[in-house]
Amino acid sequence: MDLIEIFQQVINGLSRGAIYALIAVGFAIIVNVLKFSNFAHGGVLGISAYAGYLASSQFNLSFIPVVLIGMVTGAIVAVLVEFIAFRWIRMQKGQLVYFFVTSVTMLMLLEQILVIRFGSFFDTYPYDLIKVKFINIGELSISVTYLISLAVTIVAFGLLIYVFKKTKIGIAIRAASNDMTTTSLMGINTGMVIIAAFVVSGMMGGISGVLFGISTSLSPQIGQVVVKGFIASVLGGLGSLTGVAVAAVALGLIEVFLVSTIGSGYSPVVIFALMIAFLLLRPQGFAGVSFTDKA
Amino acid sequence: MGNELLRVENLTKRFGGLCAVDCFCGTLEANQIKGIIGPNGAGKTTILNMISGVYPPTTGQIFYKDQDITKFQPHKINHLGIARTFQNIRLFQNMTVLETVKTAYSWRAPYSAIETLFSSPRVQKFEREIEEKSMHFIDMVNLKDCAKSNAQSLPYGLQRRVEIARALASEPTVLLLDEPGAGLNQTEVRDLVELIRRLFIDLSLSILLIDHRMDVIMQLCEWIYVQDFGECISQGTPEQIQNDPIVIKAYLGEEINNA
Amino acid sequence: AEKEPEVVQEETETEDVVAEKEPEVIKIGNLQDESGPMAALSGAVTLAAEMRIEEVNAAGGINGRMLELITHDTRGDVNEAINALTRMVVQDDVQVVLGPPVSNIGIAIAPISEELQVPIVGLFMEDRCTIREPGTPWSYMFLAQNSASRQGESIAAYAVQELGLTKFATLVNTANSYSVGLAEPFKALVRANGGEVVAEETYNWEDKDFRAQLTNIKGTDAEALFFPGYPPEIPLILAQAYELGLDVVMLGNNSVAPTGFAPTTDPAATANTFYPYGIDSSDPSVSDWAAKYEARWETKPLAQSFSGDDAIGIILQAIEACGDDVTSACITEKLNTMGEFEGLQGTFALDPTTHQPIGLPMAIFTITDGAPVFLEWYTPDGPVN
Amino acid sequence: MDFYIVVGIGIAANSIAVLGTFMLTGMNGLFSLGQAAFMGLGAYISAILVVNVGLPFAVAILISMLICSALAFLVGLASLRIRQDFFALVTFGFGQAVIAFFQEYVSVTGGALGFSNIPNLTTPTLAFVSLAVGIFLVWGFRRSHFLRDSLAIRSNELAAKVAGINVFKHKMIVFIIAAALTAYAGSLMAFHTRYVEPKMYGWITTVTWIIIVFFGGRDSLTGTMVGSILLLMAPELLRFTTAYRIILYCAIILIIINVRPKGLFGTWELSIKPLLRLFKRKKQEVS
Amino acid sequence: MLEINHLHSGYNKIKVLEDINIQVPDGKIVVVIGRNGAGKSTLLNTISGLVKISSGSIMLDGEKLPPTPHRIVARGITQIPEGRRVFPSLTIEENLIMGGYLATASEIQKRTLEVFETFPILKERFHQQAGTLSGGEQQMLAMGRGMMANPRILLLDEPSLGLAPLIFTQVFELVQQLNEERNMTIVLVEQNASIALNMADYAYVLEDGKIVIEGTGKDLVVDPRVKAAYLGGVVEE
Ligand SMILES: Nc1ncnc2c1ncn2[C@@H]1O[C@H](COP(=O)(O)OP(=O)(O)OP(=O)(O)O)[C@@H](O)[C@H]1O
Ligand SMILES: Nc1ncnc2c1ncn2[C@@H]1O[C@H](COP(=O)(O)OP(=O)(O)OP(=O)(O)O)[C@@H](O)[C@H]1O
Ligand SMILES: [Mg+2]
Ligand SMILES: [Mg+2]
Repeated sequence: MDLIEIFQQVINGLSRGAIYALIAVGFAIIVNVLKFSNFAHGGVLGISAYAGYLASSQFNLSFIPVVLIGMVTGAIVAVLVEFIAFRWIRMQKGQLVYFFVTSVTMLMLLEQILVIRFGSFFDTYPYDLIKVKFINIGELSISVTYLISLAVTIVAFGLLIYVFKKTKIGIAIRAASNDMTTTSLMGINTGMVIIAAFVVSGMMGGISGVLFGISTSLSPQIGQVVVKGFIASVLGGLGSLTGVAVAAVALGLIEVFLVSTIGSGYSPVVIFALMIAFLLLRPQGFAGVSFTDKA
Repeated sequence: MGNELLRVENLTKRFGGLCAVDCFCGTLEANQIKGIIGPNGAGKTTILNMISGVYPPTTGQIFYKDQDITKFQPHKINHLGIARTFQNIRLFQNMTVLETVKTAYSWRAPYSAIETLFSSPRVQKFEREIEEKSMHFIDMVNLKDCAKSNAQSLPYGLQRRVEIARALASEPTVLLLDEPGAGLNQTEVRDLVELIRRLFIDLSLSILLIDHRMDVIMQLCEWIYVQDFGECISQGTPEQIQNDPIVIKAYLGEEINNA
Repeated sequence: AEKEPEVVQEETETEDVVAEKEPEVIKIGNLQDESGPMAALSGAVTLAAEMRIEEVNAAGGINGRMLELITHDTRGDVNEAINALTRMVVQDDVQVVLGPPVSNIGIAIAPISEELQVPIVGLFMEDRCTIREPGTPWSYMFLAQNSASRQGESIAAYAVQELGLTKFATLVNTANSYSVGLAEPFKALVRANGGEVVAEETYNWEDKDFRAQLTNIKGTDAEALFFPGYPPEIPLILAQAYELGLDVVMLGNNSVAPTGFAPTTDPAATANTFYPYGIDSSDPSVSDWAAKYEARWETKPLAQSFSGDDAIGIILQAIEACGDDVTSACITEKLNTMGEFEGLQGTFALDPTTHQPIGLPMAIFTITDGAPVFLEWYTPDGPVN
Repeated sequence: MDFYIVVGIGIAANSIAVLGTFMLTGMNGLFSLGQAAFMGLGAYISAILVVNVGLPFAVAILISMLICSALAFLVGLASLRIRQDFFALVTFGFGQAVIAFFQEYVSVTGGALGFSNIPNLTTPTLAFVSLAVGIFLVWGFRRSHFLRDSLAIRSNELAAKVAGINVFKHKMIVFIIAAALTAYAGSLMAFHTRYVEPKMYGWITTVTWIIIVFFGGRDSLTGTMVGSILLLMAPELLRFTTAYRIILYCAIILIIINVRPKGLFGTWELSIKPLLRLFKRKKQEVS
Repeated sequence: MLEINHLHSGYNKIKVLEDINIQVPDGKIVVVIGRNGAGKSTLLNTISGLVKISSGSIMLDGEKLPPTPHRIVARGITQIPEGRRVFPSLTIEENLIMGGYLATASEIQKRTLEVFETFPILKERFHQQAGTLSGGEQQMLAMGRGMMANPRILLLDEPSLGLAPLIFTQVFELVQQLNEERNMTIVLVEQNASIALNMADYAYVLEDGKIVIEGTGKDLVVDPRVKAAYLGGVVEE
């Protein structure tokens, strides 16, 4: 491999990582806040991706409105998911694990809705939605959608970290994740707070859906990419969005590295081995914050 | 000393920059009740946590019957004969009091997982056996009426007693109690003191006790360690402690002592 | 482009309406992936079959009997496919089954068809679906289009012989039996013709980012890239190769046709692309059929629509030949001795030792300015005239 | 063969895998997202041993169960000591790795094209008796202290440790039993469908089992088994709704879990005692 | 004025409170004592809206209280719950902000300083996660968090739980101070009956979900029934 090729692969890895990070953050919001892996996020992502597709192909909207439509759709779908799959269980004080179960069911359901509406075939965003698709620097090529993803990720991170650390509503969301009852004793409307969390996560899901859709193609199974978010959010460590982002980018780089060296075939085996090694060495995840339950 | 059960040497625990326990040394002899007192955050619970294996100490060693148990896992320490209760009650969800107490017997089961799969008769025999024993301890802490009710929906004061029953069911030699008196009124505290004394005599236990209720500590303990900011600032008999000006200043305050 | 094969005219077949002896309908099973990942391809087959059956029924049915298509979903899952097939035969009493364009299901149901003794005509392109062991076919399994190996070999032969290429790279979805099934014969033929496979890259089912593999290929001296796969991946591979400046001949499979030059890909990205296809879409009879299909279903036909029409056509021809004796046994026998069949893909017969079409060439296409251009009919042995 | 029996065999075999998930995820709250990989391993190993090596069916099943137990032990060693969500991740990675292995080791497994020509050895009797035995085994397990330990660990791991329960060992035992059960189910399935392919064993398959367990009731063996039969049959029963059947299937699950957040059966367990009592009382009434 | 009339409440099928009548005049300290399981916490939880009223009513200034906890808080009733219930993964600072959720930013700042003055240990540990605090420190935080709301009516459920003697006295001084300086109405549930009754304007004794004795604090301290059951009977020594 010559140097150019290595550089190109690094760019490829970072690009992949950028998209993963975007997906992972939306996923991790609910993980961190409500303490369960919300696989329905994949469904939110999928529906928004198709909404953006319809907006761009049927109504010829341009990039920014399409992204906005994706965000709004994401938020709406996420809130709907909350209503359908989580609200009742929460009100009846069901166990956390049920959220996981209903969320996966929701993912399947949303996926099937897409299968019925769009067939299992695939669609692509109009070619000219983004005028410049990629940039060449010398022999290197960088995809513009990935650059946008990277930028959006960074901005979203800044915003989210600010919201969760500094604003009352952000802290309230985290408080609710600890103890709903006590949170309501603080005068906080927990129902609204949870919805707020889903709105934020849904918006992130919407953006990632549209960007992922633009940079690839759409199929009803698009939402399954949420497993990358799952991997990154666990590896990232609980309670840290930064850790999640780092983990997502690392995952992208490692995948590309493995594909370019040993090929895609056995790379899940190596990733499995790396995962174990990493967790044994750093049980607190990338972020390093570990919340110990005091006895 | 011949009948020394538990000995800790230079036990230290740091959390980041905070030194929660600094070089604590102490012993517990067979058939003895000792207490640890000290202001909030002085490191009392942390000492219990280290003895029971919940936290590994930063430095220092713990000996039980002259065996170094510093690095042992909590369940191993329990098997050796050291049981504890929690300051922040930790009961199991959706379990009755009886079932909660029974968990302490699990590790004594004489059969393996394979046998249970094939419903070996020993399984039910053992179950009946421990049911009887568990009821005995539940009775001891006066919870017989609640044996079949959900442990977590009991009132706070009774939940503490479930914790004690569970610890007793481990049939320990050493019992570590973390604030058993919290949330009890004066009458109930009196009952508690009697209960602990009875346990102490009937089961010939050695007890290490943490509490902020001076009536509990002073009536029960032969010897008291006083912790402040992680350091052991004083130790002695109840009389000595009650009159130690350092302790009065750091912990007891004038009024309480005079009352 | 020349007009090569003739297309069957359905209307003429169903002229002879027999007096109604027993108006019992003939049930044809349709085993398809309706809700799984291959639903689009399976759906195309179903649509083609339904359209054909509507027409036949409108014209009075076969030998005076109406036809009914009984569709059951496999969800792309083998166990469900077996359940569904059993259900069709045992409960719904179908005499013949139209199979899915999914090889894994085909391989799985081959022994079951033997047990149930029901003929299945399908689009499962893997040899193992129809060939039990070399020389012996599965008695009840029939393929209605060129096999994967024939398709792979045809494009390989074309690339070697017509384009004069010698150094190849492959990009294969190792999770996809179809992709794997095309790649192996491709590589074998290339090597047999003195060519070289200089890079063998792979990807997995969910992959949508092929830059790592393409960058690797760029680092070799490959002159052409063969990338057999399912439709969703194809525009991505083309676009990403273009982005990375991978300037080689791109060789596809029959999934390229309805997708690769979609208006969503930069025309520049599709230049220098060649792919085999079952039909010559520029042929008027084919394009007429395509227009009819589009008018009926409001969607463009896929490769599977054309071959699906042929598959149902073969079934109907066999049923017709059975006359009053529409039973599994008779249909199987007629399929075995079918003789010539005129379909959208051309005129072909089924080889009794393989149960696959014989003498069916592949249409080689290229893409010019984003539009498909028919080049010539080709077989692994060379061009057809 | 009778259609219902064909479907029934599949349900019985899959229900055995659900039993494994019931122990692991239902009772113990351990989310293995790679459980289907054990089914795959059981299926492939036993099939290869019978078809390629020529071992007897029973021996092949036994070997595949042993190998799966050993693998579960290794995976558990690496993942059961650390935080719970890591277990989900590591098992997920394990599942992906196993599938990759099936896909890539073409010379033995047949790769993406799958492994075929497996003889039809799973008779209806074998399948149904196996399920009955499986239920009996798990039932026995639940009548011992293991049920209590599971609940205790699930709700407060630290308190369970301090009460003397060897949490790691407990989880390991459960994980190994679940893996062995699932492997057995895989063998039965393989010799029923007579064809195996890597795709069958992805995380979605695992998740369907998890859904079944929670649908029926994680705290009720009866519920899980009833749920298992209902939900595994549902796709067949809902066939008349054609394309909408998966949507309906999901909707049913969501409705049930919303309305009964402890699962269909909650903690209710079928037991013979009340039946016996009923019987006795009747006798008395008669006499 | 908070009035509780003929209140019945409980959990699902379990009835806990029966026919409770309590009056809490503005600016007064009302104490509720009773054994473990008498229903004291249930009473406070019913006022806060956590436990559903099955019959009877709770009126604030002659108006019925809203049905949801957060709206009750908005009416000026804050509970400091039993067993601390701090938010374990939030820092001390964030816990306090949550306490003052309905207040403005500047008020939060002001009150935070007040809390720090009262409990200096909390200031030292500003950024420590509340879950890792010691039991007593958590209790102080819970107290501080309640102060942040600066409510009209403060419901205290065993505020002395797990506090060292020095802090213990301090907390009761604080309660009195809040009552006197801010004219805060206090409903106090406490096991240390003697101290509680001594500062009470009015007190109720709860037994098995029913009020069995009521009267001014001074009356109850000397009531022999109360003495026997709650004050340890004959004082030893
Ligand atoms: N996991 C932890 N991380 C950080 N700090 C901790 C942790 N556990 C305890 N601490 C700190 O260590 C100190 C000692 O805590 P400990 O619980 O031992 O106090 P204590 O003497 O039991 O007090 P109390 O009487 O209030 O229960 C406290 O200041 C506490 O904040
Ligand atoms: N969540 C619950 N579900 C069912 N019953 C409950 C629940 N919480 C409390 N109870 C029952 O209500 C009764 C009153 O309990 P409560 O907690 O109000 O007592 P308390 O007076 O506060 O006791 P303590 O002094 O121990 O705190 C008890 O019998 C208890 O078992
Ligand atoms: Mg403590
Ligand atoms: Mg209480």
